[in-house]
Amino acid sequence: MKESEKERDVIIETVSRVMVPFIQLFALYVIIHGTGGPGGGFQGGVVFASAFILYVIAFDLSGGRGRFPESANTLLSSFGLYIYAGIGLLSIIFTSGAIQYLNYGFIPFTSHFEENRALGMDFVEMGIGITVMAIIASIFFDLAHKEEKDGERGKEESR
Amino acid sequence: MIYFVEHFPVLVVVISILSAITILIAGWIHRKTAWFISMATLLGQFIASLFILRHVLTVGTIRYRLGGWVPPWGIEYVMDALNAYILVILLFLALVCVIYSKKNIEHELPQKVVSFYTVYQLLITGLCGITVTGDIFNMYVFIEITSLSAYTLIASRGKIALKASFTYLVLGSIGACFFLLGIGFLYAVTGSLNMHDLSILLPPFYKNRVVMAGFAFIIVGLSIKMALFPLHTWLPDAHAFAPAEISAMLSGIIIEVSSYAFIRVAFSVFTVHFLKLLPIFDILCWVAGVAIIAGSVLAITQVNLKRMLAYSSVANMGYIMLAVGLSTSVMEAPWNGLTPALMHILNHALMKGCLFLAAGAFIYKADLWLIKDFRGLGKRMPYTSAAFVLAAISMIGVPPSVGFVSKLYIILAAIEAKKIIFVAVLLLSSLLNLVYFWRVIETMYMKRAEGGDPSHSTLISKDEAPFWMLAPILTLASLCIVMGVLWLAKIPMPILDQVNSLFGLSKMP
Amino acid sequence: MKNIKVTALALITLLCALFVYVAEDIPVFGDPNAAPIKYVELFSIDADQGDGRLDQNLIPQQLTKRLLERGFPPPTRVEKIPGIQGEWNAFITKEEPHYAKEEKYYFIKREGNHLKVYRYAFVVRWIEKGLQETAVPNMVTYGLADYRGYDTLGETTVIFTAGVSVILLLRRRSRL
Amino acid sequence: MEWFVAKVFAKYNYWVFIILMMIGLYGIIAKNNLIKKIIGLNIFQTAIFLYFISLGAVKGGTAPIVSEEMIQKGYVYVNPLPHVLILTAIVVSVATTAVALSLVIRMHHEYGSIEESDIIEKSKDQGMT
Repeated sequence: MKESEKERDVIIETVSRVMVPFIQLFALYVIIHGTGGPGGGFQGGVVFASAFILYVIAFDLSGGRGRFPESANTLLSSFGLYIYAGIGLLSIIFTSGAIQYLNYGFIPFTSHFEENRALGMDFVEMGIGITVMAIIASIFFDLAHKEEKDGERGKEESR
Repeated sequence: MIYFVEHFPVLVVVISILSAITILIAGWIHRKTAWFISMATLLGQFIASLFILRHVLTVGTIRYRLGGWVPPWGIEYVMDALNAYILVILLFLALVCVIYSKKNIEHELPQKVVSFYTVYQLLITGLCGITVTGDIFNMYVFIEITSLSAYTLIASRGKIALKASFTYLVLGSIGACFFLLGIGFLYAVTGSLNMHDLSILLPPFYKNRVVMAGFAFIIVGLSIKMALFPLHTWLPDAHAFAPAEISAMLSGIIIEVSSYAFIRVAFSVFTVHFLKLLPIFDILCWVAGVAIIAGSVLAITQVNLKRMLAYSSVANMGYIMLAVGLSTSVMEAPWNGLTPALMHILNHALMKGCLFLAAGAFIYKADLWLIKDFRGLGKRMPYTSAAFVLAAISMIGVPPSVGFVSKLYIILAAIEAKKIIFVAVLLLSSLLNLVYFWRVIETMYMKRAEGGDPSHSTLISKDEAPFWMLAPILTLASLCIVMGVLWLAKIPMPILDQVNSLFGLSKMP
Repeated sequence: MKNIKVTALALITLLCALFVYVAEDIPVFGDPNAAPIKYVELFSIDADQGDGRLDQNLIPQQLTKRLLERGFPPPTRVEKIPGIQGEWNAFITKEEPHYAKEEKYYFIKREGNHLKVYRYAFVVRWIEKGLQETAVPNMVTYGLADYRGYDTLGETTVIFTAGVSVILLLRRRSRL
Repeated sequence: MEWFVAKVFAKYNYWVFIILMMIGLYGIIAKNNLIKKIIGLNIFQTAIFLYFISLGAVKGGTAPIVSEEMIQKGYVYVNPLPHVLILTAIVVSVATTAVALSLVIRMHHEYGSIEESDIIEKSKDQGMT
């Protein structure tokens, strides 16, 4: 088996094992903090996916795939886009057609108009984050799937 | 107060996105659902587009502000007669192709049905997005959605299609980047991205070099996307080796929507005054003339039917661009302005759609790619062959087919513009059309089946394509004649007149 | 192979020539009054036509006429910029539910004998009013997700398309 | 010297953008290796991003994040719009690269090579069918 032949490096494995949760936490921070400071859904999503990529590089592909199975991947990548497109649609539905698409202010999350806008944007950023995370991870897994050398090309994707 | 119909332009795009996601999830549960969802969505979209067209013609232009922001601050969707007309054509052909694809995709890509329909639905999303938008950067985003899904769908059959798709990807990305750079140049001068806003801000800057360069980059970028002659190199392979319905969509819709984007940028952003300032459209006429001749001549040299049709598409893009090039100098109704160009966009979609779907049916049934293998096909697949012949004579331009009508209108426009050379070009191209289509028809009907023994020809058993493939082909073939009669009776003309008066191309104030 | 290199170099030379030709008119980067960030000039009219009227916050008729000719919305109100002589802001009305009914749109400035009319870039409103209107302090986020939210829906769709494309092209033995 | 500073140095972003774009274009057209072509494409796209971001620059401008403190001090912000546009364009670029790489991987399985001339050579006889 290729995986047993692969040289195991204790330092890299230990460091990445420690790093992965922190990277994911940081990614969540970037997504949630996207409205208040530097950050946003796309950036956070890519950082989150990079945690999977680090895991795959340090350990092996099948292990990484095991942590993020195909079904969850498909579901999450669709779910993020559902949130985005659905939030936009809600403003038409709640006002029964009087207000345009993507007008978050009229979705009654809270009683305050501007707060609604901000909350709508938060949800949208989260949607983008989820989709981007799932898709970048999925692209990486697919590109890295066949041979070991394909993995190198996959790395470019994580930029 | 917003009419509910005014939500339709955005709903057409959003429902398409939601449907693509739903196909992915539902397909994960059961594979058969993919086709039904795609078909139902496209049917809904098509009906919605008809409502939009009726609303635009009766009530007037729809201006839809996304997120409630008034245009220069936010994104705006503008539906006028031009958009609505293109949207109806696009969704009609998409619907026909998806009906056709039921059997064909099960046959060609049995393992990939779900992701195929997801990407197909995303392709429709991108095309609808390009068509309805009124914001130039938004158009870029949707052009990219269209292109990405088109690259994938072309490559889906593997083998040589991969190479074709890669060439298309590289050229298409360069084209899109040029388009983006052009937007950047316009933005640097005006600080705006809305098309209407740009059109009123630009006039003092018409002599500015940045604006001229921006125009050039946008035009070159879109010319790559629509395969205008010297930039057509990606087209033949991409058309030839894609699945049949994707070939039909590519030839009938994707390059036409790019030419729509060209018309939109040239007339809505830069207006007729800018176009008359420089000899842009004279150059365009000459390029288009060369494209017509070169496309037709190259089509004659092909041995592969789909490649031949692909080169014929190059020639037909030449027709459309020639008609666009003549549009500013022709004012006499009924062939004034953009009428011949828009007419040929519809006609070409019908004819090429029918031809590519028929070619796909030959491949589906008998794996026939080369023209020389078509012996006896007229007896073996009589309905498909008949439809093919109907579309082929329409391409040649036999009255009262659609090809005849649009060629007639372009010739009349060329005569009025006093550019007699293009009349000769069109007549020569009709002759070349006759040559390369006659070769196919002759092989199908006149030559005996292999073996050469006349008694064998009677033994060929009828082996017709399945109903779900035959119905779209026959629909398109009959529309080739029906639309020709309708054009001659001038029934759809009010739409085109409205477009012309919108861009200041008709005599009427 | 050599042919391709020659073609590439020829194309590059051509494009370089075009870019050098354009360089003359490219606005200098970093200018705080450039068209994308501040305003774009529309036209200029004679100052004696309406200078006095502008100081009394009235709109000269010629100004409105010229603006309507060009297809711009008519100004409804003029306001002197406090503390500066000879500069005015003009406002237009707009129909946006829940927001202020009028918006700063034109900028008028006296230069010698002429009144120069500018239009504010749309970013000006984003920068000045974004925080009040959306309750989000990050300009890029509210630009991305609210004012131009539809582009971002397209962007998310693009990345989704790429993901499904890679599945279609590479993944084998999948249920998709 | 005056001319040099006014014409060339004041717009050095523009010249860097042109140089990058030309490097990218050369890579796309002249390189035989498909991966190098993709890298050329990325450089090409990056050049355009550089141009857009330069458009958004304002002398002495700070990051476009509003706060009460900054309003009181009267800060100038850089133009946020190019950032918004380029964030979108970067995503597009990533997506294009992903599709291109997967095409190259498929071609590598199919033809055993990622050199364009090899692939053309090997696919010659397939062109007819």
